[in-house]
Amino acid sequence: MKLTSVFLSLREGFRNLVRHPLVMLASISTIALMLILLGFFTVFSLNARHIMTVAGQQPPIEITMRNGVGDKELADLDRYLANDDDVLEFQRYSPQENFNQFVDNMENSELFADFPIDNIPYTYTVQLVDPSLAESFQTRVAGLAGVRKVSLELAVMSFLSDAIVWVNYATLAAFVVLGLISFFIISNMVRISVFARGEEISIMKYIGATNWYIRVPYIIEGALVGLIGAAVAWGVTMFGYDRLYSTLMAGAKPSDVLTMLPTEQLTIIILMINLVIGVGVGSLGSAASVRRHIQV
Amino acid sequence: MKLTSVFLSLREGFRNLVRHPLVMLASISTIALMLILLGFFTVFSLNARHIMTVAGQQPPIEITMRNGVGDKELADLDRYLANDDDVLEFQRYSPQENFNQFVDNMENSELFADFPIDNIPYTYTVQLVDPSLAESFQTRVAGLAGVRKVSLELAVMSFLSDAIVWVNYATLAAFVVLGLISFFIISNMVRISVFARGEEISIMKYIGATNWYIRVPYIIEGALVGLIGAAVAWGVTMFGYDRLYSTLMAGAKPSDVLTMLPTEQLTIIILMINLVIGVGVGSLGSAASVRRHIQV
Amino acid sequence: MIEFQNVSMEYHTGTVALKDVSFTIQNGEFVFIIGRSGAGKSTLIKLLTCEEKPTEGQVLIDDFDIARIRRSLVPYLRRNIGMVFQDFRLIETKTVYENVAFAMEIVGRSRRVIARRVPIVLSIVGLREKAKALPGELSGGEQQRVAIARAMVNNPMLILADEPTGNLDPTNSETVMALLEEINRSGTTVVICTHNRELVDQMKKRVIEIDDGYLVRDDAVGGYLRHTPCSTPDNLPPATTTGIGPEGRQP
Amino acid sequence: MIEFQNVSMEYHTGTVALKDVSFTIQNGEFVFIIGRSGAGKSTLIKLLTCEEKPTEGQVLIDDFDIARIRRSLVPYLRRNIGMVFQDFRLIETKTVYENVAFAMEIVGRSRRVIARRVPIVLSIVGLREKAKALPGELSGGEQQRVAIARAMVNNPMLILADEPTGNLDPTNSETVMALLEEINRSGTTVVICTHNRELVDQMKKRVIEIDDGYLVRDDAVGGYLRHTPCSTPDNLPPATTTGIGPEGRQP
Ligand SMILES: Nc1ncnc2c1ncn2[C@@H]1O[C@H](COP(=O)(O)OP(=O)(O)OP(=O)(O)O)[C@@H](O)[C@H]1O
Ligand SMILES: Nc1ncnc2c1ncn2[C@@H]1O[C@H](COP(=O)(O)OP(=O)(O)OP(=O)(O)O)[C@@H](O)[C@H]1O
Ligand SMILES: [Mg+2]
Ligand SMILES: [Mg+2]
Repeated sequence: MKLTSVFLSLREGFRNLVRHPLVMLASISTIALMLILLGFFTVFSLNARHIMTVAGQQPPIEITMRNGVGDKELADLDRYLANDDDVLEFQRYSPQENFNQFVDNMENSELFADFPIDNIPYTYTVQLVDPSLAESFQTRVAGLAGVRKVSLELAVMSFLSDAIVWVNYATLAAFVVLGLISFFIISNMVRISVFARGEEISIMKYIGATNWYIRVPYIIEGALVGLIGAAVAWGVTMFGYDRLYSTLMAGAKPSDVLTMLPTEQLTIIILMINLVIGVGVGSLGSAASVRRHIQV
Repeated sequence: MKLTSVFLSLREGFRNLVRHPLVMLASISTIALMLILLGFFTVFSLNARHIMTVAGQQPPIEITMRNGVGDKELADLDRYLANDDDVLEFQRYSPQENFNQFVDNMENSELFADFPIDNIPYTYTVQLVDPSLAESFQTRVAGLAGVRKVSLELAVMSFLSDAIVWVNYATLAAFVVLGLISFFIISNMVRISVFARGEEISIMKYIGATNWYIRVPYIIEGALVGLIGAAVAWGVTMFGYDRLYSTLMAGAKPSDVLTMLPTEQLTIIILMINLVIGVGVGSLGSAASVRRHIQV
Repeated sequence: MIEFQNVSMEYHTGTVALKDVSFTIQNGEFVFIIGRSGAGKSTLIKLLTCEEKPTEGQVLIDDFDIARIRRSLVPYLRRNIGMVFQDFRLIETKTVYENVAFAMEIVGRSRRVIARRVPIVLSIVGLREKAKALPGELSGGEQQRVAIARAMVNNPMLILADEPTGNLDPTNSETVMALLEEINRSGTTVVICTHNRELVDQMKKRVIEIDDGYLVRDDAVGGYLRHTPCSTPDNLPPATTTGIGPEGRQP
Repeated sequence: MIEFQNVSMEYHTGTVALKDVSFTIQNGEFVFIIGRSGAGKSTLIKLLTCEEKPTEGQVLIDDFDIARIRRSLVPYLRRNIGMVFQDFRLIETKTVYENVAFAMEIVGRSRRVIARRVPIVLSIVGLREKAKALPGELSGGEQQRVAIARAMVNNPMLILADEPTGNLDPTNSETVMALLEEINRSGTTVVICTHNRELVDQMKKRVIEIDDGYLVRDDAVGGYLRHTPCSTPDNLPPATTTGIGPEGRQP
């Protein structure tokens, strides 16, 4: 295709868009709608994964001391943990604290009114800078004086990794389903709009326009519709997310596990997804229906 | 409108449908798609409510006996519960059973190795035939010999009733959102298809057709599209649900709390919802866009 | 009675298609409107069917100003007019039979009446065997004859025909004209825009000539050219000329 | 060279539009195709543009059988033909200028060439001031002239015009015919379907008459009727008649 033709096709694509404002608006708003649905879903799943990753990066390691451990062992362990580079944070719990917490979790707390507190040990909870350090940390600390057991709560960690896999699957499934629906609806729209322009197309053919000459402007038009729809959807999604973020995160501390991703971090991802799907669906939908319906 | 006109309009509606198979297929499949989405959502929410209602009908009432209660009191209570018409089912737990269950739920079970079992009481769990009988049952049983406390686990009951409210809200929201999207997409389609028939419509006007004469066949056509879409969506939804039901419920007992509603119970509901929404959206969508676009 | 009172018509593009045009057509008249391409003939017809509204002046049908008619009444006005459009305007998705029947359905005729009348009308224009064809399956002249059949099927008070013989051979043209004359004889007013010099010269009817939007001639009995051309076999008497010559223009 | 060899053409509806038609048109000829409405003239033209395919026989252009042409080559065939369609076929969404320019864009002319040539062609058909109008804003005759402008803008080898003066007044018709004759003189083959008796009689060109699908006359220099009618001012010499009389039919 010569440069002139490319230019002419682009011009035609733009013109078609403006000449049929009805078709244009319908197509753009439909594609935007689907992308908004997809966007909110993406935002949800990204946040779910974010929260899980944050939670997974902080596996609550629990150190249980022997019963009747001395103050020296406790002070030594305090020092050891404070100096260990792998440790992000740690917290010591006295037997009394452990008992209170335990009883708080019970329904029938009065059952334990005369429970002998001496049976309950000191404990530590430790958060590491990286969950992958957990096993070596366990080996190291288990050998220290006064330590009875270092539990990694692998159940939580494996739950989290399972959950991430599931969220990934669900995301993929939603993408496929919503993507197919968008594609389907858009290509229906394009088909109808090509049908509406059937006469114009046949006139072009009678004058001697080649198949590509007719097809390309429609594909460009579809891509433009997708582009605009993507931009609109992106705006709506980001605006909605930002409102939600500022409402929900108003009183949140950065250290909270249940934090939403900041709007800025999603902006580019959502824009990219929208552009790829919008432009892809728009142009491919056009191409498919122009090809099929015009029988060029 | 005379009978002849009604007949003619109906005929025209049918013909339009068949004459533009492209437009027809696109519209029907879009409306069917939205209704399928809506249908699966409805099915999900109906099942959620069903499970919650079943769970809510069986509030686990727990009777805690005094420590050191005698065999006679226990036998008396056994007899009392067995004869009470309000009681659906009951189960007695010995102190040892309670301790085992309690320790099973603990992470650090070895903490309780030397726990004095005498501190733990006999308990009963009771299920009533109807949750509304719970409070009178509580008053009655609390006065019996050896009974220390009758707990209704109101937390669970209020959680369930809260959850039902939330599921109701979510259902409503999904209905509104998906309904609006369907309406929007359908009316876009109709608008484009009216646009595609703009010439035909203007010719009718030149010949002297009144606004209603032109409009009614389109509305009928829209209703037909909605009807067919609704039927298709209904078929797909019910088929899918039936497959799911037979897979998941293959080994379920009727007494299980986590049971799905049988397919037959949903058939009519889904059909009704589809018909109302499909035909409503189809005909209103047509009416709206014919009115606006034709400027009759 | 049709009356144009100082009618001017300017399209939104700025083209002034009619300029201060006044004339009266009595019920039952047979009138040719002639003029070169782009003179304003079709515009004049469009004013009568409320397809366009005059920017100045009044268009009266039976003393009723149709430019100020309520929009919802326009269909009822149009039902009394049989129109033959220059571009045919047949419904592409309906067969020939249905196109003609549709005009009768609109005015609420019974199926029995329609089933009897449509074939008759189609026979008159010579399209009885084409009843089941779609417009796209007809030749240009055949489409034109369908349009003519549709215009006359309801026995309207007024027939407006815009270039009804542009795609017809001389024989068919004469048949169509004879038909319109026949309809006219039964009392229907007939107004025809045409370029067909031969027909206008043969028919010896009233001729209104438009040029560049001005009414430049209104002969009670006229030919295509102001002075009957010598090449025409039948010489017409110099008609009552009220306008100016074919090339003349009012300021 | 255009050659029809025993061409028959049956539409899917069962209408046989052409029956065993054979003739040859040399490069540079000027030919009228006449015949009553529905005779098969437009069908003949459609065969030349590959819009339809013959059910029997061959249509050769320069000894190349265009019925067996590859579909992807049809556009290139059409670019060498300037078509004036009976129903104009203008693109409603493009202005007059763009409609004409489009035909040049398709064949890949540069913008400079287009910008120079289109206004000239529009002036020739008298539509220079309507360049910016959309087809819907033109009178019937104006649309027809746009179609003519589009057909000639690429200086095609062959011009096929289907009823190019059906909506034109006599003056404009003569101008258009003079134009086509001019183009013909520069070597372009011109084939015109028409019902315009006067023009055919005046031009004194080759006349092919079709009736009910049969070729019934092929006069090297002919009039609209087989025997030049007495009403025509210029009497033509009885032309080389190769066909049969106007009413005659082959079995
Ligand atoms: N819809 C429109 N919008 C703008 N201008 C128009 C429109 N229709 C016609 N015109 C212009 O108005 C003038 C008169 O047009 P009209 O159709 O009345 O001519 P006409 O006498 O019917 O010509 P013809 O014999 O070619 O059909 C022309 O210059 C034309 O370009
Ligand atoms: N697309 C089509 N499908 C079926 N039949 C058709 C089609 N086009 C034309 N015909 C029929 O073929 C015959 C010849 O049509 P054609 O258009 O060639 O006539 P024509 O000589 O051009 O007539 P006119 O002068 O009225 O334009 C007619 O009987 C017509 O009804
Ligand atoms: Mg006109
Ligand atoms: Mg023809």
